[in-house]
Amino acid sequence: MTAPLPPGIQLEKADDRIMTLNVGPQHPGSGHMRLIIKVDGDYIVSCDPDPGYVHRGEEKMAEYRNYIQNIPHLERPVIHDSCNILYPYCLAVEDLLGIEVPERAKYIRVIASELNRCVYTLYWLAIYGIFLGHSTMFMWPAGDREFCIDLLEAMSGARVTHSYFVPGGVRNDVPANFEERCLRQIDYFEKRLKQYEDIFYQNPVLKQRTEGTGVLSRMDAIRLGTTGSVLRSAGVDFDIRKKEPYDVYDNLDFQTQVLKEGDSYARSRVPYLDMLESCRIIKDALRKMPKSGSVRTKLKPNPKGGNEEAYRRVESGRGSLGMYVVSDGKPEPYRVKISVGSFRNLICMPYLLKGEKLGNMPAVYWSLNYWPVEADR
Amino acid sequence: MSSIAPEFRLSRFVASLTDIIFWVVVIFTLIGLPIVLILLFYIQLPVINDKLLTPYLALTWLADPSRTLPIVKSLIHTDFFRITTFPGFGFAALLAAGTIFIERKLLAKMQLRVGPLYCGKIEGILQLMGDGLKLISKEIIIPAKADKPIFWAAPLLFVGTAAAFISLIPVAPGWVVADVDVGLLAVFAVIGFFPIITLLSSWSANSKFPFIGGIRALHQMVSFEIPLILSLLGIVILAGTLNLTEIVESQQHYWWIIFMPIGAIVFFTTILAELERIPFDLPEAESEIVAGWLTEFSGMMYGLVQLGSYLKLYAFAALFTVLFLGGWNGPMVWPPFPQEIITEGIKMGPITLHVPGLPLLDQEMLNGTLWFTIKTVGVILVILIPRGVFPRIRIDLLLHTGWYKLIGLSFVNIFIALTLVYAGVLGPGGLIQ
Amino acid sequence: MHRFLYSPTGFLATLVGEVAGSFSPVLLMFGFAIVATAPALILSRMIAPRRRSNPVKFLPMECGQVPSGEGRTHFMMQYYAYVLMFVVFDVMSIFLYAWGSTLLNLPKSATLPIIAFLGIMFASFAFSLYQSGRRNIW
Amino acid sequence: MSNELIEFVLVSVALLAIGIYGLAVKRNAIRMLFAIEMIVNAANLNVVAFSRFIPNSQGQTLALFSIAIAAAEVAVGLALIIVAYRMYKNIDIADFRSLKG
Amino acid sequence: MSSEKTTDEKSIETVGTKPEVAKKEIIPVIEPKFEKSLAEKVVSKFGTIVTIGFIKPNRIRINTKKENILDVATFIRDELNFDHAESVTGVDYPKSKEIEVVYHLGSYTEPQLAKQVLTLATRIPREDIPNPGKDSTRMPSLRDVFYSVEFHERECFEMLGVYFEGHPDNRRLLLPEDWADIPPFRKDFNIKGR
Amino acid sequence: MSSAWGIIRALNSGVKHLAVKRFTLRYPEEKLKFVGDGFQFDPQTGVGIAGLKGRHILFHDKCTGCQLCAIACEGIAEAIAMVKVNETWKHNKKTIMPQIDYGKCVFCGLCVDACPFYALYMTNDYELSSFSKEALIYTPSQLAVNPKVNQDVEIKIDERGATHG
Amino acid sequence: MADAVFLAISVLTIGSAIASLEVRSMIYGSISLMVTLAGVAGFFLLLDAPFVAMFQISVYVGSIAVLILFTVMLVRRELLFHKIEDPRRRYAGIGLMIVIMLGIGTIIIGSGIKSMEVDAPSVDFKEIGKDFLTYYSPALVVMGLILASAVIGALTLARREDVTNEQRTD
Repeated sequence: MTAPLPPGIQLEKADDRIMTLNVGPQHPGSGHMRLIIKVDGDYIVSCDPDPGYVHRGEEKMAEYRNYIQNIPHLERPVIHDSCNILYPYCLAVEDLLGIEVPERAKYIRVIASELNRCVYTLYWLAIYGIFLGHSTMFMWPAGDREFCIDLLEAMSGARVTHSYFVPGGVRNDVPANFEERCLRQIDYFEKRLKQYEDIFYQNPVLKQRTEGTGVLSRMDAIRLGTTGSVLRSAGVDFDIRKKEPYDVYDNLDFQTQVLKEGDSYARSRVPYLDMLESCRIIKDALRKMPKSGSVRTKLKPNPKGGNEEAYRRVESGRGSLGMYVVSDGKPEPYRVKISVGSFRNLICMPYLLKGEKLGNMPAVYWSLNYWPVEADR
Repeated sequence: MSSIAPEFRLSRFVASLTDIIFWVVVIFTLIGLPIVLILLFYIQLPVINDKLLTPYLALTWLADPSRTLPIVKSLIHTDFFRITTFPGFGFAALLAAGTIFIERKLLAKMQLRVGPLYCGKIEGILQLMGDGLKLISKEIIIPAKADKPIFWAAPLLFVGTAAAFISLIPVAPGWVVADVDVGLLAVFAVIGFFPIITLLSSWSANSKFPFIGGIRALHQMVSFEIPLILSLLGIVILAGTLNLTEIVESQQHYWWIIFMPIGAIVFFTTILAELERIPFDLPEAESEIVAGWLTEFSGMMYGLVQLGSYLKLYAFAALFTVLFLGGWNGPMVWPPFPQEIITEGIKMGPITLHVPGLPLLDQEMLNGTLWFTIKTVGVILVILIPRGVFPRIRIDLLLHTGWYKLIGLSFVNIFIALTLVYAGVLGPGGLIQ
Repeated sequence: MHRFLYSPTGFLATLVGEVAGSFSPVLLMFGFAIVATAPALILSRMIAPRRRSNPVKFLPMECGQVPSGEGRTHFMMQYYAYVLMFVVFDVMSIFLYAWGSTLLNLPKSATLPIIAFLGIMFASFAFSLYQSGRRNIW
Repeated sequence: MSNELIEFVLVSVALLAIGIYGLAVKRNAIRMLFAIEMIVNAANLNVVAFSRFIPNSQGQTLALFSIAIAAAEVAVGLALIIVAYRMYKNIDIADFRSLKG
Repeated sequence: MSSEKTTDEKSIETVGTKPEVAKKEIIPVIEPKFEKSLAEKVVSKFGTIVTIGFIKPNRIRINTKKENILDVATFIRDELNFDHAESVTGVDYPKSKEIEVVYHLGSYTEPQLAKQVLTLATRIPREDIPNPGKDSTRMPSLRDVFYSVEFHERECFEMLGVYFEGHPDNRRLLLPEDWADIPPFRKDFNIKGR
Repeated sequence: MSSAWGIIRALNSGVKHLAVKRFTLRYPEEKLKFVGDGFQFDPQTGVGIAGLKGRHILFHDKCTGCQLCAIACEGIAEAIAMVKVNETWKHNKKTIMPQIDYGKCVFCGLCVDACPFYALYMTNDYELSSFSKEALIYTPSQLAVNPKVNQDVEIKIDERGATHG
Repeated sequence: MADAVFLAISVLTIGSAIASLEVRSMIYGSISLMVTLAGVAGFFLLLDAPFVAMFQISVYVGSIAVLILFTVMLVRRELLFHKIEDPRRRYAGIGLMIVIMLGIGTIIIGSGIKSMEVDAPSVDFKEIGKDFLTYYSPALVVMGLILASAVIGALTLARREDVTNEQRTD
């Protein structure tokens, strides 16, 4: 499995032409990670990702805390997508503890997780904009993100780290006039999203720059085990919300966004289309949500899981996010494994960057929808 | 903690300031004054009202306010004034500073934010001054293995070259620092220095990212210099001269942009590339190569490079105005100086004050400056807007644009000019004249 | 043409000749800009703190890692051909100025040699663009 | 014009002599290129100086041709040096002796 | 919806998965048909080499020995069309001196299998004083079968000290270069203050 | 040609936004309005009441010193410590009450969930910055003070764009 | 005064010409060469040939110096400071230089051009364009051919098709 190099570009050899560049960790073009890049002139000969700068051992920490106390710190890897990273944990723990979730809570969960997907994707898009030198595309999503953050804050009481989902439902009910406010803001937000087309997605400079770069073919996407927008931009129709619907996703009306090209442009466009789809889901969920009812199943203090294991996955902003929880009958989980999309997409990086031009490095790197903190856990 | 960042002490700061002032005074009195006195013997002194303006006479006249104006007028018409203040460095630096403020505010508006706000009470108008103070008080760090002479000289040379470029721009009739017969060629010669300075500074830092940035800058500037040169050939053909003042004077009735929009577009694109502005800011692409050739510059060195690049921005915008938008040409909107003040003096009730030396500046010049400034600021605005609209381009696409599209378009422009000449539309004996 | 009322460079022009005199303000402006901005550097050097406690501070930028290898290496981009081309076509384009500035005074027959010149240059331009466009050989 | 022709000619002679010295002594290919440039410039200076003192334009024309050809020569020369450097990893003229064939 | 099913249908078989913990009460379950057919395919091919851990809706667990894991994985990839690994997990069982390595396999190509996650688990010996890469805690790498496990196995190696034989790139991934302690995800590595 | 059209569209879009209202909130002068008075919890239904998770407020007349909040916090941030108070309450035999270190608190609100006596709520006050670490530790008497907040800016959406205030 | 300017430029030119050959660092040598060429341009200005002077600056300083600098940076660093010179050869070279200077200098000073001094107005640069396209038009075409062959030759030489199986010998 090696990516082809353009003809005439040398592989590593005893030659002066090869220059080693450390991209990161203190680099405006990398997150909290390092890419060791070898360039021959303008072409990247090899790329070796070196993550781990923000590794904090969440999985180990989870073994020392009970099922409820795990909630605030398990969302730390992706504080911009904190609802979605708690979602599989809650589902898995509900499996282990045998709890049923009230119907209204399911809808609230869906709304919160879709809003959070927008929050994450806009943050990601903002950084994608500034990576490509488009400062307006940095400011607009960062500003429009506030719509979703305000809604989430009205729901959960916190702007970023919500700690909103718990096994058995959600922490609190939505406020009184939430639905009309949500509808109004989401309508405007959708309008704003459509304005990104002109200045960013249909911008010929951007298209020239990203189309045809870092192409991941369908077969490679499957073999490399990619997920999320990387997979769907390569033409594989796989969305866990459709394929393995959790909570109430099977009742809702939405489509999976799939593009065929597999290049940086398609990879950057799929999350954007997903955001538009999220708006649809939120509106639909608001319509179908039961108007009243309980939102949380009461748990015993220190609930104990059975002697079994559960693996549940959801579709987060970066793709499939799985939680593998092993219980041994104690209040604390025996082992928690977080299988994150970022880490699964990391494997593409050396493959895609090999043979690319140095100028494409940020475009390809960030289009992989990679969140360093999440990948390190 | 104190070894890393000792607290700011006002007393120490004041002491250092007084130290500096003391040494400046000492050095000036010991070295500067003798030089000034010696120079006074050799400088040809102006003649005002049939009297040679000796320093003594100047001092006596300064005491009499009605006589200061001739001195000021004579000073205004010296080359020293031209170089330092009006068409030269001061004017350009003022416009450059304005450009920085306008850029930040305009970009902020386009991005739905506020921009500088607090510094200077009114919409952050003193932000630039604050930034300058900050840069001056920052430590200058030079990498260990850097080539120190080149590294120190590069920012200064950059500013100097930009200033030399400015000296060639005519602002108003007769108001140009250097009125050169082959002005346009001189412009090309001056532009040719920028890639060298960039390359040398990037080389001298002994760091990888500046080196890559410098090489990119070299490729970019070099590739866009040919379309830049070729796109102006049409104007030279039609105007029949290389002197920038004469080119402006040839546009009294119509601007060259009317006949050569293609040339204007090509020239504008090359301006963006030569200035390293988005979408062509590859040498400073921060997500790929940290800050390109500016990576190792810190403190005031960075400030000087920024000053140089904004001076360069002004110079290119002014060149665009001069070549395509008719320079200072425009309807006379400046009110004429009231004639009776010159002949009869200013009447203030019973007293009539006779002021010799009025008008200080003639109406043509003020009107020309007004038009020139308006047009230049307009061009600067147009140069600033792409920064909010376009992402950065890639280097191979950039070179492709430069070598394939822009050179082709500039040849199209040349052929348009030739057609206009040979079809008898323009030129000697043409239809429009 | 407006003459200067009083100008040291006008005085220079009588000494070094009209042409060199008209160019001298360019040099003077160059010098003045350096003289006017150098105090900023000197002042900064005097005011700003200078601490040499940590030698790591003076390492070249390498994204937080200890620099590996030389900063000035044998580094060649795949676009070296464009620099070579620039040298030749820069000459060509300035040659065209000698023609363009006098075009209005030239006889019509003078177009022929310039067409021949341009034709040759176009041919070589096309060839060199083809060559430099082949990235794999650079 | 207050300078005399002889002064310019003497400067050009000095440049020529330095160029010849460089060609004779230096073995570094790039330095030899520098020396060649100096000789060419000495010739240009001479030509332009004479054309100024016999007032006609042909000397300047010749100088323009000469500069253009020098540019072409430098392009080819540097390309040659790069090829030689690639083959021998050196730019010392003495090492290029095996360049035949 | 999902919690409903899992509470009702729990597996009877927990063969060899958790030896040190007592079994809970047995709930009668209806095994899902499709999942069962998949599991039966594996069992019919390999017989006693493999054991079925459990069969739940959308989840199958297959336990095997480390000597046979390459064959089983190849069979699962070729015959059952599971084409990628979602994660590689190591679970440390210090009481039985074993480390369980769990592969979660999924499929993108087969629409039927989209919701299935096949859990392939194996147990390898564990040493009290670990010496990652040089002791008996090793197993064959599945990188040639599922390319996507490359980074996951690297992580598993550094976090649990499981050496994967045949992996081309057994280097550090997440931990700092100067990490000299025991692999941190083992149970005998304790967080400070806990 | 299409690329030229795209460039014009992008420029047009950029220039049009010069007329769109700014979204920025000028923070110290304007403060965003929140829903409700803060996050509260109803132990009987086991469900919280929506609100901002800001600084806590402790009702001394309800706190029994049961330490449940401290136990809940133990695995999360270890921000809550039980300290002696000089007050005497009938229901608080041990005369201990929570003291919260906001240098550690993550504002998850699980302590509020843990309190079965309606004694600990969260308020809309989020401006807690101080110059020293010690000032971030809020004693029970400091926690009892009801914060004064004037937050009155809301998102307004109209034809010329959305804006804060 | 004019002599002072002339003297300054000639000292600058000749001094930097010597420096460009003798400075250890090749980068500084290139910069000195740039100064030499700019000094020659200054002479052209003194000779009332602004077109040639500007051509000199924009071609020599603007492009040739850039190319030289760039090529110098491509060559490995230790080679740039590496200087093997035969001292005897060096003295012979200096001797040759002095002989040429003195010999040609005496010849020139002895010849009649010392008396040549002219007050005629300088030639307008537009004459050059006319020359190019009328009398020297065949030369212009040949010039084009030379430039074309130069760019083709340089591009053909500098590419590196055959370099893949090259190994470093030292």
